[in-house]
Amino acid sequence: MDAKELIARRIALELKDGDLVNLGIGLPAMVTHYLPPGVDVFFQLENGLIGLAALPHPGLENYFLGDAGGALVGAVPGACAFDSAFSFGLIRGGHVDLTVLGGLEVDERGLLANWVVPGKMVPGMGGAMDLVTGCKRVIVAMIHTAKGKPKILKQCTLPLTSARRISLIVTELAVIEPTDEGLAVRELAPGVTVEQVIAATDAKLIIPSEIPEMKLAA
Amino acid sequence: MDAKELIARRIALELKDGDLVNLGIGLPAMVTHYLPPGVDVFFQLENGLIGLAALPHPGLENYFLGDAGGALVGAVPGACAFDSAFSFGLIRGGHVDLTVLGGLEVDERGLLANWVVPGKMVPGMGGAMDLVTGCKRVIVAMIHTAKGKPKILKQCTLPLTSARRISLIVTELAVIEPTDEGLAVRELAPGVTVEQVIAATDAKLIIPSEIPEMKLAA
Amino acid sequence: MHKAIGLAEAVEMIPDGASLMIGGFMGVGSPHRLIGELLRQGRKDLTVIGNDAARPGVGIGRLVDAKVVKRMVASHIGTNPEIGRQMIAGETIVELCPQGTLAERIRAGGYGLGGVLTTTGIGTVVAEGKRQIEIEGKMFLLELPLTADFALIAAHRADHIGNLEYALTSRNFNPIMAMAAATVIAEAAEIVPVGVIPPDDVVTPAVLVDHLVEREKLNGR
Amino acid sequence: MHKAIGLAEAVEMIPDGASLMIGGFMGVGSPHRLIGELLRQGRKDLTVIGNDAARPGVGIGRLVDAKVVKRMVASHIGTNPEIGRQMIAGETIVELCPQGTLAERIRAGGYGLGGVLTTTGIGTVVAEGKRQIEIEGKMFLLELPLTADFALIAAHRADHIGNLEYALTSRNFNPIMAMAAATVIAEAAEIVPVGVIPPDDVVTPAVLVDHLVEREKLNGR
Repeated sequence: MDAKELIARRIALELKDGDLVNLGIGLPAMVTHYLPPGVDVFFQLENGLIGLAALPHPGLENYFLGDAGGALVGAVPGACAFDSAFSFGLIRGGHVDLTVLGGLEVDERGLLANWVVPGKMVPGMGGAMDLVTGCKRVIVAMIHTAKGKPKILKQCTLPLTSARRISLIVTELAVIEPTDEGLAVRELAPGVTVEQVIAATDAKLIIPSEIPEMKLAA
Repeated sequence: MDAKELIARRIALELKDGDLVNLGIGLPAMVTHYLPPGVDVFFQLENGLIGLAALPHPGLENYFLGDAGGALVGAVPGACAFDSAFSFGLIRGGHVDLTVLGGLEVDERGLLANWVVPGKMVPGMGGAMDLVTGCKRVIVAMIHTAKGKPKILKQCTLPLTSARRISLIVTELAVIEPTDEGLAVRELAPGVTVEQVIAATDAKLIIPSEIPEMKLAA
Repeated sequence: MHKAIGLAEAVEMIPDGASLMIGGFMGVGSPHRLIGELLRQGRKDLTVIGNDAARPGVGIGRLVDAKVVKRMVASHIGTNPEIGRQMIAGETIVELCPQGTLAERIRAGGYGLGGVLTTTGIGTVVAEGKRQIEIEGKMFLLELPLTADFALIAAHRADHIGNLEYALTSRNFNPIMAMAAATVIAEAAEIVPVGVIPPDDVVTPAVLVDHLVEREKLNGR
Repeated sequence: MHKAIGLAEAVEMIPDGASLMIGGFMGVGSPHRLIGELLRQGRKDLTVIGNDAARPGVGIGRLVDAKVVKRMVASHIGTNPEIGRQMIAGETIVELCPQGTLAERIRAGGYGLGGVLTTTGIGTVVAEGKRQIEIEGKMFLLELPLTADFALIAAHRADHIGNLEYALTSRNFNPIMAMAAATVIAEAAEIVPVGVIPPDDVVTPAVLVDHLVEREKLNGR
């Protein structure tokens, strides 16, 4: 199982029946493949839909139905379409139960930076600032390090996405929960030691005496 | 022709083809009967419709279609339904070309009081404050006096509806326009003298040397 | 995602003293069955946020008739002399709010906004005791968001998972209230299978509806 | 109430240097014919308010390709490397705005509100130089309304007087832009007689649409 699949399988367990969920593009979107049986969730597209579905067949696209990346997609029966103001009313009003987003950096306060690398990459924040500030729970899905360098830091060096603390970090090494006291290691990936997590992290970690192995969706 | 009909016939001439118009209940609503030929306007109901129409026949009512007074009404082909936030977005955003409202008092500054008589009548402002503050033009349709007492005063004694100056007052005696300099008499009703208007008014009036007779819709 | 609930059971969730947003405009688009059941169960001391007090015997007016409205936030009560009497007698507290401001305050509550900046009410009694904020040389009144314990809303059609569609002027305050309350209970004139209401016609998405009241029995079926 | 206008004539109303709100999200729901005609007529120095710069060759991206966007207000430009290049080279000014804030700012412009009070952006670079207002113990960022000279919007269906209906995710910014610009020009994939679009399906009422672009000729008809 590759690192991204492991992360997606772990996060899939965080989705509860009936949840309204917003997934970022890339790794976060992989979570849809591992939904446990009996868990029916609504996927929101911030560009104006609840009820995202994959296309059943190429050639059946509709040019009026795209995802936030501009790819043409499908919709489930019972979907609902709306404008951008309503879509972000859902997000900012706390009606979205969970968002899963990628991360460039997370720091000891649980603050996320994921929208800009000044001088290099200026994509814009899109809906990220709204999602991190407004959703009930925010999970960051990311590879633990980038080119060998830790992405979990004492303090973010990149511009923050929000002043709001995220709920959970899931990497291929561990599940880490930001708390009032700092970053607590909650689960370890199969075969990973706590020393490996500490070595790959630049932030102080709270290490409970017993850390369970990461559970994964089938 | 009775006083109210005269007022309604005069105001009907203020409606322009394509206008979005909001009429208050009672005298203002009578304006619909005197629309000049070739003038197609959209009537807004602030409770959520553009395209109000009279019912063609009793017995054809729909319980999901009422006016702002709760009476069941009809709709024209090309009508549009919406929620209360959108309805007042139209009003407050300046998208309504004209509102016609009743008045209790208007003063020399052109300020209107029409929503409450403290201690006696506390109906609430409903949409009146929004309409007077937000519509492009505001016409007050009212009988010139109440039980012989002037309603056009130096200063309103009743609580104001808005700090915004209204556009025009139409009574059974005259058409009066509030201006930076004060209340200017623009037209006199057929057979009415300027002295009669002055006698029935408690505010200072600007009297041009020539005042045309009030035009009326057929 | 089982949302269907009996009418009695739905109303049993609402305690005395609860704050309720109730949809409708002069009774058009009000949740008449839920209102009737509130009365049948004798609920009292209610705070009601709604556009108006309708008329005696109609919509929110039925709650007023029964003297169970302790406090009302509305834009208009003039069509219901009974609430005027209760207000003057000190039995009920009425907070009057311009209709557009009422709509935006409810929306702000549901959209996570800090307030509404409006020119409506400036220079009138509505502005008394409220903050005014100057923005680019113009004064705006700061009106605060509204939320409630429950929203009781009425739809024209609901599907089995709770997507809601409204008809004509019965939409009014219902969709914004569905965003602004901790618990949303909806009744619908008609209930249809999922997929019958096209996505573009759904105004209130199912995720906002906590409980959908079972349909009324008709002709014994 | 004659609103039909030829495509060329519609775009001739728009001067160089105009500010344009342009609907669409990554090109889905953008007014592709109006964008093409802006290019054909060589309009330049435009201020564009829109969600994103799409991709080269797509939607607003075509205006970027032609280097006619002097200033852009958007939430996201990362999918279009060309606007990134123009920004870094100082050829274009880009103002980035969180997507929800962008939507609310446009709505506020069209609804006559003084601004938007939001928590989004607080504690980030977005808050720099902006007023923050404390309301009931919580801080909110004051974001200012947006308006424009023209809104160029795309509908799925229009009727003969200009009522507009949208399909699926092509609705996005179009309806709020139709409220926020001095002149609104709409194109539609399909045009139908009055009455074909039911009142509950009309999202943008005809009164907001100043000009409706004539349909495209198809198979010579």
